[in-house]
Amino acid sequence: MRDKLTPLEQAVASIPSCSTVAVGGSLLRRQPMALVREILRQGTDRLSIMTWASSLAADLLAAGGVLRSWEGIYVGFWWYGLAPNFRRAVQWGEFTVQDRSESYMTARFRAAAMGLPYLPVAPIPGIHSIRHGVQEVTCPFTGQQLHAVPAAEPEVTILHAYRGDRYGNIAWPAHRDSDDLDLIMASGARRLIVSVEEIVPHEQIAAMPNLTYIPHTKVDMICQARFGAWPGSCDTRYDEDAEELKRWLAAGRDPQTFADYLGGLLAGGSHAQMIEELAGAQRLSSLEVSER
Amino acid sequence: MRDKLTPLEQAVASIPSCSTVAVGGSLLRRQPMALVREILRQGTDRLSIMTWASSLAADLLAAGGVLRSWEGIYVGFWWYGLAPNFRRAVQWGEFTVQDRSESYMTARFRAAAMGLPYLPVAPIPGIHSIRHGVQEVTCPFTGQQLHAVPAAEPEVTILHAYRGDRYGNIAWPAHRDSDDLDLIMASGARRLIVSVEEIVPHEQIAAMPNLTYIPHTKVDMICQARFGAWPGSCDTRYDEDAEELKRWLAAGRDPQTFADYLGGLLAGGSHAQMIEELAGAQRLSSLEVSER
Amino acid sequence: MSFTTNELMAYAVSRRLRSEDLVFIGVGTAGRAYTLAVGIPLVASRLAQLDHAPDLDIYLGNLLSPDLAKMPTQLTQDAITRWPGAHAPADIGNKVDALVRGDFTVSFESAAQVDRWGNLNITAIGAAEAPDVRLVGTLAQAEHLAFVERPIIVVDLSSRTFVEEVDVISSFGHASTQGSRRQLGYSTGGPALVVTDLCTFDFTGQGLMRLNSLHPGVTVDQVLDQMSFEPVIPDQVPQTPKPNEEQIKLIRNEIDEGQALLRH
Amino acid sequence: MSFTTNELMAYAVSRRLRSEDLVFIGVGTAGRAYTLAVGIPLVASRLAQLDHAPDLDIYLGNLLSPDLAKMPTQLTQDAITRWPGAHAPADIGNKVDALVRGDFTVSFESAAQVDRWGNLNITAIGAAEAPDVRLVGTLAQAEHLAFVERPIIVVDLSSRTFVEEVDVISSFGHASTQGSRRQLGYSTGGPALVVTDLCTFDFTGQGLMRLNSLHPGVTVDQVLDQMSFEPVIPDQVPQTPKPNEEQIKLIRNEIDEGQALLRH
Repeated sequence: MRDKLTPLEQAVASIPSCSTVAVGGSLLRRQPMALVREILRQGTDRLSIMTWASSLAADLLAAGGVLRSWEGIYVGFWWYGLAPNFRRAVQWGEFTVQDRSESYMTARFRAAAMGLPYLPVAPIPGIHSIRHGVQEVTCPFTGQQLHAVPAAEPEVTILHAYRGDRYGNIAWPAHRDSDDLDLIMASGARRLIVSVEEIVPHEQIAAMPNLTYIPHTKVDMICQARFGAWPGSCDTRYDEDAEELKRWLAAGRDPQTFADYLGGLLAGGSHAQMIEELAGAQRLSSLEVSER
Repeated sequence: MRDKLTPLEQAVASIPSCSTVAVGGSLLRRQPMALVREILRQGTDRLSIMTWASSLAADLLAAGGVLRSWEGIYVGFWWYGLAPNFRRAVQWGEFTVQDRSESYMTARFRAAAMGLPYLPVAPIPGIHSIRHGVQEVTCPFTGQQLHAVPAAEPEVTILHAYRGDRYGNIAWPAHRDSDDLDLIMASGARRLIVSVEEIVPHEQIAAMPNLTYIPHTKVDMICQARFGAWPGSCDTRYDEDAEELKRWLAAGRDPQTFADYLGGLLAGGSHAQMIEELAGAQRLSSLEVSER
Repeated sequence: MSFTTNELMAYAVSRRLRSEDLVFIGVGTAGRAYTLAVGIPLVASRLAQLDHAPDLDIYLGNLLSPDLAKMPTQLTQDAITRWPGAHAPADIGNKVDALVRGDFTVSFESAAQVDRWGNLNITAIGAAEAPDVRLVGTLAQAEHLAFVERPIIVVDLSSRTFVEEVDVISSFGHASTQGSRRQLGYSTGGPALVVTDLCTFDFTGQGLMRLNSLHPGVTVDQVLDQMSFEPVIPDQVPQTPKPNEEQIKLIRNEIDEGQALLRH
Repeated sequence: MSFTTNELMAYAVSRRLRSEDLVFIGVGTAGRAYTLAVGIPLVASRLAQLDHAPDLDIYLGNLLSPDLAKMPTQLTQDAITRWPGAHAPADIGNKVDALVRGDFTVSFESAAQVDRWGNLNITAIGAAEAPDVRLVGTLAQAEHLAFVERPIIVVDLSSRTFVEEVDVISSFGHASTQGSRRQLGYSTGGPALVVTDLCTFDFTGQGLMRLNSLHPGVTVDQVLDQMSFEPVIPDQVPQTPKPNEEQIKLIRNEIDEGQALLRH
């Protein structure tokens, strides 16, 4: 095991412009927002992103104008409505969109995790989202016609997680919300950057190895980022920040207003400093929940 | 949720002769021995079995003369040597053998779990075990040549597990030995019978839903069978019974001697009675280990 | 005893639910959309459990059999995380497999557009690329309409929603200009029922939307006023069955005591 | 300082291990087979960690990075269950994926038969159907020889084991009568090293087993006496490097204090 603890800024600096980045989390939960904000600070540009159900991450990257394409199953704000910046950017044709339904998107990441160039999927004929790079294949045993999707091959995968050791072993709590694809995204990642709420001693990980869902062998860099999913939630740690989301959505009605809002978000200069200021203003403690 | 708690005898009576049965567990751990012994008591015959790394289960079914075929990655007694009855039966040509390597066998069960008729696998050319029903397929994206295996379609799947509620929700301890394929076998099962060490109230399951690895929706019958993997082990519950395994192996040197040994094993008339007798003789308590 | 339209809708759904069903409920958006996507399905499922389908099973998000007797009054992230339930697999791939294998018998669907064949659009209004309005994407709705036995669409009737032909087919109904379900290779499924605030629809053998029942006091003309196409209208259109007093009390006093589910 | 053959074998292996390696170790059978399949690989890996490869990683059974400083003296099921480690995925499919993706750089192999090309047989002696001796099957050894960068075979030299041609090819070496690795479509890998109780072998560019070193005091003739085929023998065969005093002490006093690993 090697020490992979890396400052957030250095980890993000390793993501080249023009690369394809898989972005973890689902809906408002565990979006890697500290990493995404740092991408915007550093001006990494022309990214192609792949997501499961995205919200804040896709919307902020769209607002920053750094997207070349998006592929995924959903971008929206769940309870809170549509994703204002993402929606506008798509309507203005600022980047290309590859819609995928859940089984096809899962198969893309599973193929990568299984070391295969493609996976067959049970076909869903006649829908819009199969127009993007789906091939027909035939089962050699039954003759059944199936669809095939290629393995997802993002150059970089970014996830936010609960806790990990400095070697990059990432563990979940025994009770959690598992409605996402982070595990499979990690398994198939080529280069994996994970931010975590907390760095814990290796002994704590080693005492319960079944809770490690991402092994250090898959992780290239692990970064500490307390409240790294803010203003989204990190289940068992904190709920989403409803007040901040409403500010976000209100600002999102107009591009210039959101640009100002985004400027404010990125001010501070670093994630650590931003969280320190918010914590100082007591804005974060009310969001915290206790682990079971 | 329906009540699926079923007497072991009734569950085994639902397994027809001539059927294909997937048998869970790996090496000496969590082999469904209570179910297997009851199969022999009831005289269910001409079974085709599919296993991961099997030991006691495959050896006992071979000794009972009820096998038509075996497909799997391994049959042996791990630390303790080869499987005497299985080995002799294969040498005598009593049933057919389909050797599989781990990736091909995994793909068979995964295809079933994913609802697909086949899965591609990274090819391992030139080896003996790919002679059995492997087809060539081409990746429609890269042109890469791959192998394909058909989905596993056992009529019945039998597993032994730690604990479950009467609806059939099967949970593992948070710390366990996970070196097996039970989870995937269960996901792809058509008809699933699970014996468990302990029936617990649903509330206990519901408090930690992430620990349920087999949901009640996949389970047809759940049976209570304390020491149901004996003389094998059930990790976090009890170790393998080394003394008994040595008796088994000694008896296995000669078919008639083993027939007598097997008769003794099946005497008692039921699993519950057998375990009661063994427990009365204090033979089981020394094997017990504590859950972490 | 009087009842609200939401209560009638929930009852109309619950009557279609059976004890052996495994029902998928998604995690919809806010306000009225939440009532349609989550509130009515949850109330209907719980009512079915208490009324005639005791073993009915629900899958919500990635949680199987959440305890509906302990339904959180507000679905914050933490309330969802802590909701007791039978099973929450390690990742969502497991649920996707269950869907594709055909384990689910009922699912609930919302959409911005529904057409006469039951095609659904949650992707975009206008062209899919550079559309007039970008919506959310696809999710697993396409899988629902492909692999679930009896998907139920729950939407309010409106001529903007009930359109001649959806702009983008996110999820395939009974037919499209490309052909019928069978011609395209579907073997089963397709939307079974549409429950709206004015009436319910089912589909003909040819896959055309057909008026199935009118809510009390609603006329056929009122329905047609709120649609951009004309559904099949039988000679006799029955009234949507009304919940009885006991069922209404169950909804108000036990199932949705905090009015979180049918508020909007 | 004197050393045992097992210690020499473990040292010979450890010299080939690098700090960046991810090493797969199986869960072999009893007695001598255990020493060869588990004992020597574990001692070699730990020695490499302590000597020159501090970051070396091990995967044993379904446990990543078991803490070798807390090695159980007896590997009962419960000792394995409780062995602290970095990661134990939910099922073994995860390990299979890692294998096929090429994540492992070193693996250890035992076999009943090894031939001049490094083909391995753990399936059966004689015909595969109705054989003279049925062995254990296949396990993941076929995947090791297909996808691992540098598989290391650890077996005792014996003419029954080192045969002209294996009866059953459980795992593919560098060639067979069907053709070479490249002709069959393998892109990389194949056995890198064979460590025995008398000598070590590597393989030529053509994939033929070649004598690589002789253990102290062993002659070429003694080696040939224990083989049913003649390996490639270079003009100069070096002696297998001996462990130094510090390394021997590490093995005896720290790594295998209880003599559980190199007992047989």
